Amino acid sequence: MSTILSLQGVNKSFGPIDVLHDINLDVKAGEVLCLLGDNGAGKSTVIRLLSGVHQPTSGQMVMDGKPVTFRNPREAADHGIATVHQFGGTFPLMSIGRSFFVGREPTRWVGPFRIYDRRKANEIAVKAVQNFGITRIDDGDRLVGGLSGGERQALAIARAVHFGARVLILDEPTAALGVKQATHVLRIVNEAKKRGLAVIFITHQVMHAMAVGDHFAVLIRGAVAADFHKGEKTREEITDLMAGGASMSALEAEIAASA
Amino acid sequence: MSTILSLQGVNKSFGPIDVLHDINLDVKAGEVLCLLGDNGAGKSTVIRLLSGVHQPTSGQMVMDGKPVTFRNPREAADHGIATVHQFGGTFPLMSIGRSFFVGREPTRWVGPFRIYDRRKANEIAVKAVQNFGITRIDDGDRLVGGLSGGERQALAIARAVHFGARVLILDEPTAALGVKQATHVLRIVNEAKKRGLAVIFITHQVMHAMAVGDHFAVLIRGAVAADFHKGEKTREEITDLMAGGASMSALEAEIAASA
Amino acid sequence: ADIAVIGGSNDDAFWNIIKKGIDDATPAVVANGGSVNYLRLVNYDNFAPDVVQLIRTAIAQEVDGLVIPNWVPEAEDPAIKEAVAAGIKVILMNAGGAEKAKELGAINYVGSDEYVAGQAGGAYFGKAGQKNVLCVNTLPGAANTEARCKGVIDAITAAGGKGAQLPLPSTSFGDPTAVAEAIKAEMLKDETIDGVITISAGDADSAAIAVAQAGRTISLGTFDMNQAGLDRIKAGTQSFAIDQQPYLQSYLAVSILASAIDFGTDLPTNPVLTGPGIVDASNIDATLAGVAKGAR
Amino acid sequence: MNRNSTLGGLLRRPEAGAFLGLVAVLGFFAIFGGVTFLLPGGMASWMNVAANLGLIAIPVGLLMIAGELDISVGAMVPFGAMTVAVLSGHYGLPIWAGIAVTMTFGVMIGLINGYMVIKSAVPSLIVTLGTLFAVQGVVLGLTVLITKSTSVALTVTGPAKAIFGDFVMGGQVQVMVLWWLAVTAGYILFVHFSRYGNWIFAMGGDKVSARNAGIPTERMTMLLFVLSSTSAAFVGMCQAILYNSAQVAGGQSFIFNAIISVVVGGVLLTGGFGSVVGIFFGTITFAIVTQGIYYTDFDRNWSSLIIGVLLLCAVLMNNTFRKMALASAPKKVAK
Amino acid sequence: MNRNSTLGGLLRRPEAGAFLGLVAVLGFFAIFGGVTFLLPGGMASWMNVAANLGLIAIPVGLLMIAGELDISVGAMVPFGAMTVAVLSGHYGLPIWAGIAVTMTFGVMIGLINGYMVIKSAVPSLIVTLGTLFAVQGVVLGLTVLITKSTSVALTVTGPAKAIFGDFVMGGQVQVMVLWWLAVTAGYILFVHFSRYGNWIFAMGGDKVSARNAGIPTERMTMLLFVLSSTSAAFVGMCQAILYNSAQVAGGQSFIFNAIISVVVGGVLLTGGFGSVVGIFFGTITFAIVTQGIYYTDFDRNWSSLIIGVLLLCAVLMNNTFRKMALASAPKKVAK
Ligand SMILES: Nc1ncnc2c1ncn2[C@@H]1O[C@H](COP(=O)(O)OP(=O)(O)OP(=O)(O)O)[C@@H](O)[C@H]1O
Ligand SMILES: Nc1ncnc2c1ncn2[C@@H]1O[C@H](COP(=O)(O)OP(=O)(O)OP(=O)(O)O)[C@@H](O)[C@H]1O
Ligand SMILES: [Mg+2]
Ligand SMILES: [Mg+2]
Repeated sequence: MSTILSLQGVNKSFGPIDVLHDINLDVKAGEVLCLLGDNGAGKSTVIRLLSGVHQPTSGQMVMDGKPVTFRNPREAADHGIATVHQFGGTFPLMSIGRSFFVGREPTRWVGPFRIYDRRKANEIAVKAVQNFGITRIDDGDRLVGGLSGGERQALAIARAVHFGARVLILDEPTAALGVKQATHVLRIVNEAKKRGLAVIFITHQVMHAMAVGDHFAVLIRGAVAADFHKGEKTREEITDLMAGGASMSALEAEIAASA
Repeated sequence: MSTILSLQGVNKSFGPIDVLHDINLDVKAGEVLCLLGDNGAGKSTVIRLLSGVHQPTSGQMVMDGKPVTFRNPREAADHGIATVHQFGGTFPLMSIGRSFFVGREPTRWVGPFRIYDRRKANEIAVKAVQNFGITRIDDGDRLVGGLSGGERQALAIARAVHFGARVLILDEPTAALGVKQATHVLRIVNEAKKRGLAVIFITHQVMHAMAVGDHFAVLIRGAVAADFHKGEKTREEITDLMAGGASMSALEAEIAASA
Repeated sequence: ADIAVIGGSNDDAFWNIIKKGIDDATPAVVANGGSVNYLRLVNYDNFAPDVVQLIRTAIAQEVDGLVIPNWVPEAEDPAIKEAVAAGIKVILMNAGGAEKAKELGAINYVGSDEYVAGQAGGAYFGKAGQKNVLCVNTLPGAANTEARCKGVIDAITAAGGKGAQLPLPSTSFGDPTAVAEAIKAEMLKDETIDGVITISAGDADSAAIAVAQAGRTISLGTFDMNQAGLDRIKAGTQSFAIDQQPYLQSYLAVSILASAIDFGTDLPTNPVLTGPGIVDASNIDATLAGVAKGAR
Repeated sequence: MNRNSTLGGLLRRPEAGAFLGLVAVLGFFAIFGGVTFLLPGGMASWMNVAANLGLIAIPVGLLMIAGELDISVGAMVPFGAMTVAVLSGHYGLPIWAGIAVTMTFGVMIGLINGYMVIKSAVPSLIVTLGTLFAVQGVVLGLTVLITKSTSVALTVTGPAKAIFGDFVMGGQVQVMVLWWLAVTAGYILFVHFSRYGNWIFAMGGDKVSARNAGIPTERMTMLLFVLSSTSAAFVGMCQAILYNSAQVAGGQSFIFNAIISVVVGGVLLTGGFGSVVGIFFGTITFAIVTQGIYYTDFDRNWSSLIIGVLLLCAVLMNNTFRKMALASAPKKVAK
Repeated sequence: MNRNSTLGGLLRRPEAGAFLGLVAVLGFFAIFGGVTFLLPGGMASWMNVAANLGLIAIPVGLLMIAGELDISVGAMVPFGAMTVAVLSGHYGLPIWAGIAVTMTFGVMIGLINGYMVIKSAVPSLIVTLGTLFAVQGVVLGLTVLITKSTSVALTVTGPAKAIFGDFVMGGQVQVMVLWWLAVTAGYILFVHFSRYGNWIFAMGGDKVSARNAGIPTERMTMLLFVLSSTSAAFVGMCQAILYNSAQVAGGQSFIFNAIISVVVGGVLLTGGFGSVVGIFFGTITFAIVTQGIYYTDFDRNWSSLIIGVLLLCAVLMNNTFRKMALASAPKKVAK
């Protein structure tokens, strides 16, 4: 599979705080890269570099073999990178159709005016969300605030997939979701992978990571501590790495025993 | 073990929307009750009734054998019910000491004035948090906004335990936490249980639920669909129930296969 | 002599003509080694306290002489007495009167009287045959504007007509359309209104539009004047403006005070009255010439 | 798909409460003010006031929807009036030159506001409070310096007068009303039918997410500040042309009046929710409340009280209806 | 434990920026205004202004910390002045009765404000805008009805005069300054040393969480509104006693002046952060800026401009320092 996007020796500091050190990562088409790591390890910061929210302090981002810089989220989006950020991303007081197309509204000509095409937006948005299995949503005029957490997440992901993304980035999409909704999201990830997208998937749940991941990168304190493929490590090893290198199996055993 | 608190035939509606139907639940000292269920099943609503945020539309809450009504969160707290709500609960721009004691500030007499005892508050707060294993926190004047998600969660739980709670309620405390931090919280839950508290624990992660739960109640669309004890059901059965009765094993298998 | 002059708000046209008088009198004071400091209210919002504050500021600056309008006697008198007690020579200007000056120990009063000015306006309407006059007050509650309207109403009543005040709420202050529409509405409602007078020159610009649209002959007058109002008088669409000749007030007050301090002069004319003067079609051209120089 | 065809759907629109408030005050004054109030002459009276206010309230409302505030409009009205009066009245430049320069300055001050809000993290209320004072100071200082007066006359004739400052339709209605209606239609297109409107709502809903979604939030913020300050300068300019004169003082009442109109019009102070039509209704409501008094027999000294009470009622009613309407829809906000 | 002993710690306090702003304007006017400005007479001049404003700014600032706003204070000042003047001046009641009734009304209007804010979901800016107009209307209407005038004289002698409206310390300093200093000390105790202060910050940080934590948020909100309206009525009352007269108009400038002082004092407009000492410094800064001009040789016509620019500078500086200070501390907000 071909590498679409890669980070080469990327560093990122916020003022005096060094958050990322010498990150090297390859993202391949049709593959799910799971980014794992402790709270504060720097996962979301990697995502923000890839999606143009921040720029690397040093180092290089390469897309299709050519160096690229994204000065803002729009440029990243124009390169086919679609991101569902950890928090937010939907607008509670906006309609489903408008929220789906925010920043990329469909328009049509009415006389001399290019107007927002509400019907088209609603239709596409509803269809995109239903394609992901959320068939309860049938009215594009409903407010996003009225959707459940899982439905919102599906909306955000459907949006990312819809805009012809080549790279789909999901930052902890399953954190607040119920079992069914989370499984839903995992299915979506698989679906996207099958369509040939490169997916970057962040989670704190080993089971979710193992369910969809082809390739795993573990961040510990801002550096890539491990980079391996499916089947190369056991669940226990991965869990220990996710916990920042601590031996979790002992802890888990202790808890299970004491309970 | 003795039943501390129980819900008897409780219903709750918000205007025209019925959210809870005929809930019967017992919470026992020294036991962890896991409240499971899909997004929107009504878990947080049960919690809000128990902690005095809302009042039941009908039905009875019984504490130590006597019927009780909590007109506001303060009354519930006075009955020894400490709650860590799903979102919020800490104040980013306040110091650790002040945030820990919010609503129950320690005071001392200085001449004719009862003043807030900052040193004492900080000392107690720092000690309480450190007792839960977060030893990095040593300055009670630091702002809560500077803590990581896991540290905040620990602060909120330590607070609840500290105030002599007899019933500790945790609404999705592990959702945004890393593996290590989540394990930490699970250890805290066990610790609280050992001290004889009754714990109500909400989670979407089967592993977390099974690691600490003694007793499980599953809500489906606002009603108690299952109520069983540790060891009475398999992980697969619990997962299916958590997903609102759908058969998840098939789905999971499908995902694993397609990946 | 170091002289402080206390005056009204910066954006009040009247007090900028006062400034012209001060500026013209200043060179003579400076030539004799003195200075003139013009202390002005920022706005009329917290009126009495702010004025007293300015008096105290002047005392703190240890000036030799103080020119001060006695707008709110109850509030200002103690502070003025204090200034006098501190050895500062005081002239009351613009508001106060000779009696008050004597009472406070001020050496003179230069100015006119708002109530008397209002009476002059009311009498003008009366003589011209108006029977029902509306006095538009965009700053209701302020002592000076209330006195103006009271004078108008009293004089027109004495002349056999009637008058009423139209107090406008603060939501319309500074919005000429809201002012114009309010006046228009009153005239629609009461068909007998045949005279309108406004408490400031700016409001007259709004009133002129309202009057023009009333569809009947209505005589318009105003307190104070601006270029647009004078143009209307010249064109015949406004009857008159009541002028208290502010230029004279400050020019004379500063000159008299400086001379008293520096040379010990004592002017026997007391009070020195500068108004009310009525500007109408009969004297418009001379007035316009003065306006061009910023003194009217 | 058919949210708008049900009663509940209609009530859920941001302008629903505003419309009911409008109907209520219309009824109130129709009863206490008599019919004059609804005849052409009476209607013109509140239409004129609404037009002056509405031209400013709509961009102020859009800023509020986008999560910002602009109170410097209170200084921009006299600024616009004075600039054109000094240039074309005092200096005698051609009126079109005066108009062009006035509008250019309006744009520039909007850019300054927007730039400062974007670059500093200071809330826009405070930034524009600073510009409010600064612009007031500049207007006063320069006017006195140049004209030795605080009131400048201006006589405009010909097409400029007809376009910007005259009466139309039987001489009762300011030409400003036509501007207002046209501009409101333009704003409706812009906000509710163009893609840019969507961006404004998204910015007010969650500025970070909006930026992450690729919306040029900074440029939009600048644009909105330019709209508000230019509109205020425009209103001032038209007033100077209409009344043949400009004063240094005044205009501050536009600040609160615009905010009231916007909020009565159903815009959320916290941003992300509202509509141009709502602001339009809110402005008319406000104009009727303030002007209607003159058609009643109430003692004029009570007008502030009546305005205060009516506004409270309108807002409370507006709110009650919105809550009632929303109660019938799920509104869980999971974040 | 020793956050306050380091420079970074000091700079991180809410009042740090306000203090630096104060030093800057003091320096500015010491240079351009000369020494008179710092001599007792000059100091009294801005201390008096600061005292009047500060008594109102602190409760307004506490409301802002708690996430609310009260702009009805602009009407409460003339309300307080007029009530005592009508009762004890016009009707000739004993002055203590006049004072008691005035304060009681102040409390009642605060309760009304608080009640409406709690019971309706309407933002407090709008609710208090309504009461602003309503109280203005009541004051004007009743005063004219009762006294047939808009300016009422009041002569107070004896202890009431000495306590509420006299000059102390050589006749330059209003007794109000002592009130202000005492009340500020009280507020510092209340906000920073009592448990209730903690509640105010918690309410501004997250009202729902605060309520869930057992804080009686509704009672606290009522209390704060009562404090602000009563303080404003108190200031008006003292002014009437001091100046022997009360006017119907005026007081509105207190609205913006108080908000400016509070924000210059480092309180976050969004709530949850600030300090009484900061507001204290902010008030003095504002008073110096507005009074200092009179001690300089600047043309008075430019005073608004100077005030605007100085305020912008103070706020920007304040902000820059806060950001610099916070940059040295981790500030990830995980929520
Ligand atoms: N804008 C910023 N300024 C300063 N520090 C920042 C900024 N953004 C992130 N950080 C810091 O960088 C570190 C990594 O943050 P990041 O959000 O990438 O962690 P994460 O791996 O996504 O954690 P989580 O699992 O909790 O989401 C944290 O210590 C955080 O405080
Ligand atoms: N105040 C309210 N008014 C109206 N409906 C409400 C209110 N609070 C909750 N609901 C509704 O009640 C239902 C249950 O909500 P609740 O928050 O209890 O779910 P939950 O089980 O905690 O879900 P999650 O796992 O996503 O946290 C939802 O459909 C929600 O929309
Ligand atoms: Mg993250
Ligand atoms: Mg929940």
